[in-house]
Parts: sequence; structure tokens; C-alpha cells
Amino acid sequence: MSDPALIEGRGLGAVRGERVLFQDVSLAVQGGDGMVLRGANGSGKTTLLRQLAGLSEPQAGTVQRTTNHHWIGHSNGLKPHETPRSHLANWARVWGSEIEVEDVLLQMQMHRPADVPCRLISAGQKRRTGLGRLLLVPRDIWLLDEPFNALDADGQALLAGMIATHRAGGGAVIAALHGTAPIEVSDEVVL
Amino acid sequence: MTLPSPLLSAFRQALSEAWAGGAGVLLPFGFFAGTAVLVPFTMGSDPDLLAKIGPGVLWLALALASLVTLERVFQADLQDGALDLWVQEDGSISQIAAVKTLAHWLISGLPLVLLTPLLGMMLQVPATQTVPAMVAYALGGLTFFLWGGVAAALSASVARGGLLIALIALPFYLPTVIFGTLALDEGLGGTSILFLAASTLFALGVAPAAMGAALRLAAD
Amino acid sequence: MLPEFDKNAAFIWAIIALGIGLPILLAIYAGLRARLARRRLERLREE
Amino acid sequence: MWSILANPHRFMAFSRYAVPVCYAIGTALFGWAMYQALWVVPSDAYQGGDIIRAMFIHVPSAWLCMGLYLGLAGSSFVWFIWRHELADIAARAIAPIGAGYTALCLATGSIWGKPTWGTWWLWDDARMMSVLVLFFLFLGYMALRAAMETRQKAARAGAILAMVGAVNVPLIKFSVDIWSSLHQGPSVIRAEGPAMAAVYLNPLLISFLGQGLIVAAMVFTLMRAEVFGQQADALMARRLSEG
Repeated sequence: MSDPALIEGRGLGAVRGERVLFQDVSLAVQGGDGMVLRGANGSGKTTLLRQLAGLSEPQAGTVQRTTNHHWIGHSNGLKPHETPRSHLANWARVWGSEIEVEDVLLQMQMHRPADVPCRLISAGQKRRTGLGRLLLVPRDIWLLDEPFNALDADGQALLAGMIATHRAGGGAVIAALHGTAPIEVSDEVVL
Repeated sequence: MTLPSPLLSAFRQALSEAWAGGAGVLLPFGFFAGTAVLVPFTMGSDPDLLAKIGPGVLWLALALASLVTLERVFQADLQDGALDLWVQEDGSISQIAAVKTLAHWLISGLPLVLLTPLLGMMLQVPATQTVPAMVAYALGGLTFFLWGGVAAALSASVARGGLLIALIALPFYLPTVIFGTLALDEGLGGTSILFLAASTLFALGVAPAAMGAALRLAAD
Repeated sequence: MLPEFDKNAAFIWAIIALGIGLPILLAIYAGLRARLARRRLERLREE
Repeated sequence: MWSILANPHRFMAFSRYAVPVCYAIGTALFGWAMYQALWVVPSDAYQGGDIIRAMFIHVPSAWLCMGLYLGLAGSSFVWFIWRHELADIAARAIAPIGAGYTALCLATGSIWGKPTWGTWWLWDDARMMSVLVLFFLFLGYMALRAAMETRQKAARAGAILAMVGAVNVPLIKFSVDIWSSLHQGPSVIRAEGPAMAAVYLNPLLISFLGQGLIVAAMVFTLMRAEVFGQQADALMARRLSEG
């Protein structure tokens, strides 16, 4: 372990009601890593990922992040009245991004429905829009919850490519996945 | 002074959300006008009676408007995942919640202030009370929205939380209603308008922190 | 034996009945809940 | 490592004896106060005659409501800062008792009001309004907790609400006082404070102490119920996960 970990969880545990979802989970990722969280439905993959993102309060253990992260959850964070363009432009403003939203739309192949309100576009298109946020500002950690859901083959290849580029540039990815992962996995945590 | 960009963006987003969610400001205008029009039919058209109850009815309409509007605000954020994104903005979720509440007050609360001269005339509110009423509705509406926002944030994860919000928010609305009603009688020179302003400031100080904590819980 | 009041006797007795009765009801409620919870725990432990 | 599920053994050992002791001393003190109230204390012509005897029930219940809400807010605060499990158990136990005593206070006040004011309910009385607000605060607290999915979430939401409520109570009280002072509503009890004659004050304080101990015993009992229930739930969950 030469580099300090980008993100590290020590002795994490989660309790729902009286039920212990998982306990004593420790993990760490460095730049270039691609970690996959696996487990049956209800095993707490999402909860673990949310604890790493600082969204859920761990009932035991600590999380340390040395840098900022991107979060892609089950829901894409789109408002029904927003268009893909206005959504990305809004978050570009929030994060002070210099990148042209137009370029991101092109890269996500969302330039055609870019001005259609999100309540009218398909689930896959919504997901592509949400994933477009990853490109707005470079952040070393990507936390992705079932990112391949709702994407067609084309979209899956696109995302796999994005992840590969991100890791080649020294970034790390932690993804909760079920089924086969279309990405190269460097580490696996099974709950 | 410029607002930090997350707050400005949150404000813009909330404003467009409130605008899109209710056919612009047409809906709140219609709601207040409709309430005012119903009153004479339910209570009788006696001018003295209307002058007495008119301002109070408008307070009630304002409180209702805040409860009905806020029910969906944070719940929608939770369901579409936007709340996750806001919570992760470093430490500013309280301010963002305040800014969102402010935006919704602008769209759904402020119309009553603008309508007051007209509705007041229709409900026989004495002309001397018009200006105090506008000030009081502005301050009081903001306070309603702030405390209502706390209740809404607390019950964001509750399906059909509307009744719960009303029950939770009720005690917090009381000082506003009391000072607001008294301020209308006393006018701008009285002490009640100062108390009302003070309770608005108090809400501005306390409610955002509570909303922030509640939204963190809702996202958890 | 009972004291006699000048007036409002019904009101005074009503208040006293409430003041004694409601705490008794609350105590019974608390005791019942504790007993039920304890019995459930013991049954679970025996299994 | 699961301090959250740890049995609060010391509380259980303590409360086992504390509950009967509190009930016994509380009942004795309350009984003595009631004896004083009904047979010993003189009737007060100025206060509307024998109705003053109801004060020994009504006034302590009002004080207890405030005390219980303070207790709720205090334990919520402790839970929120230190996440001490027992504090949340206390908050959960206090709420229904608090709601019960606010209801008692409102009911007895209303019955007292009928001969004094000539009406069951007077919106201008500041004390009654304050207790009514407390009643709604307790109700809202219980409703919010009941609506939450898990125990942890209920504890967090409840704590936030109780603390926000506690900082608002002075403002609410102040506004209600102003409201009633303008309407000059007659108050049920006028002779409060240190000026009250010792014949009244001593039984009043003893009654408060007795009722307070009884309330403490009830809260401890409900806390025991919560601890038992939590242990049973944990046991069930463990069985389920073991299959």
C-alpha cells in the first residue's frame, strides 16, 4: 500500500430495525481500482455504498475520503420539468464546471433529446443524462449504484468505456452490481 | 454580494420547479382568490361580519397554501434522487433547504401579499389595514413556509405525509397567527408587527438547521 | 364519611375521579405493555 | 461491538426495584395530599369555595406536563448528541405518558372552568392554551415516530422534532400570554406563587411530588417494556438471519 487510499471504510456495519444487514466490512480503494460490491437482494450493497458516499450514517465503523466523489444512485436526480440540457447545465453551475454541456450531451449521445422534458424521455435516456454528470467535473472517486441498469447494449459499452478512461487517468470506481460486470474488476466485496 | 453558486443554482432550480409544478403563479393566485370568493357564500355577506373575519380567513388560506405546497417539495426530491445530490454538497444542505423554501414561498405565498388590496376590498377589510396586512402576510407567510418546511422535511420519507405535516406544524404556526392578527389591528406602529418580525427572524435562524438535519435523515 | 362541599360538588368529584382514574389507567397500560413484552421475550427465549 | 443492541442491563436492574418503590412512595404522598385536600384544607371563599380542592389534582398535572416535555426534549438532545440508546428509550416511554397527563390537565381544567367561567372551554386562558399546544406537540411527536420505517429513523426524526419544539415553546408561550392578556380572560387559579397560604402550598407540593413519583414509575415501566420488546425483536432477527 504505497499510496494512501482514496476512500477507506473500516469496520462498517448497518442495522435496519433490529436486523443486522452486514458488519465488520472493511475496504479501501486506490487510484485505478475498480471495486465491485456483490450480494443478494437485501444484503445491503446499496446501504454500504451510501455509507461510503456519506449519505447513510454507519451504525458502526468509519469512512474516510481523501477527495471528492461522484454519486450515481438508483434514481437519476432528474426533475420532471428539467431537460437533459438544463439538468446538466444546472449541475455544471453548482460545481463550477468549465466543460461545455453540449460536449457532454454529445458524448452521452443525448444531443437529440437534449431539450425534451425529462418526464417524456425513456429510462435509458434518463440514466444517460444522470451519468453525464460524471463528465462535468473530474472527481477521483465514482460511486455507482447499479449503473448499468436501464441502459441498452450501446449505453453499457459507453459507460464501460467511461469507467476505463476514468481508471486509466488515476480514478477509482466502486460499483454495486448484480449479474456480470462489463468492466474489468480489480477487487470484489461480497456481502 | 453574490450567492455561492450551489445556492443560486438550487434557488433557480426550485423556482422553476415551483413554477412548473403549479402552472406558474396562476394556481396560487387562483387558490387565494377562490378562498376569498367562497367566504361570503359560507359565512354570509354581511359587511360587518366580513370585515371582522376577512383577514383571519386569509391567514388560514396562507397557512393551508404553505402546507399543501410543501408536502411535495422534499418528497419529490427524495424520490427522484435530487436530494442525494444536494446532501452531498459539502455542509450546505441547511442553506439549500432554506433557499428552496424561499423559492416556494415566492411562488405560492407572495401572491397573497400582492392580492391583498383586491381581496381586502372584496372582504370589506378596512382600508387602513391594507398596508399592515400586506407586511404581516409577507412576514407571516415566510414563517409558515419555514416551519412547514421543517415538518415537510421530517415527513419527507412518509408516503401521504400531508396530514402528518399539518399535525406537526400546527403548534409552530401559533405565534405567527397571534402576532399577525394583532398586527393587523395595531397597524405598523404597534409592537405586534415587531414581534412578528422577530419570530420570522427566529424561524430563519432555527428552521434551516432543523430542515438540514431532517433532510439528512430522509436521505439516509 | 365523605366530605360535603358547599356547591359544585359534581365538578369537584369529577376532577378528583379523573385525577385518580386516569393515572390508574395509564399505570395499567404501562404495566400491561411491560408484561406482554416480557412474556413475548421469554417465549422466544424458550424456543 | 453492537453497542446499539446491547442490553441496558444496569437500567433493568435498577428499574426492577425503582418501579415498585416509586409507586409505593408516590401513592402514599398523593394519598396524604388528597386527604388534606378533601378533609383538612379550608374552603376558599375568594376562589369560589370548595372548588379550590380540585387544585391539588389540576395544578400538579400542569407542572408535570411541562416537566415531561422538558424530559422528552432533554433525552432527545442526549440521544442526538451521544446516541445513547437508553435516552431514546426514555423519549419513547415519556411521550404517551406526557400525552395522557396533558389530556388530564385539559380535562380537569375544563371541568373547573365550567363553574368558574360558566363555560367548558375558554380560548383566552393562557395556561390552558399552553397545555393544549403541549398536547399537540406530544401527539405530533408520537405520530411522526409511528410513521417512520425503522427504529433508528424514528429516533432521529423524533429527536429533531422534540428539540425544535423545545426551542419554540418559550415563543409559543409568550405569544399565547400576549393573546390572553389582551382579551383579559379570567384565570382559573389566581392565588399561585409564594404568596399562597401554607395550608394550600404544602399539600400542593406534596401532591406534585407524589404524582411525579407515580409518573416516574410509569415511565420506567414503559421503558422496561421497550427494552424487552427490543431484545425480543433482536432475538427474532437473529433467528431469521440464521434461517
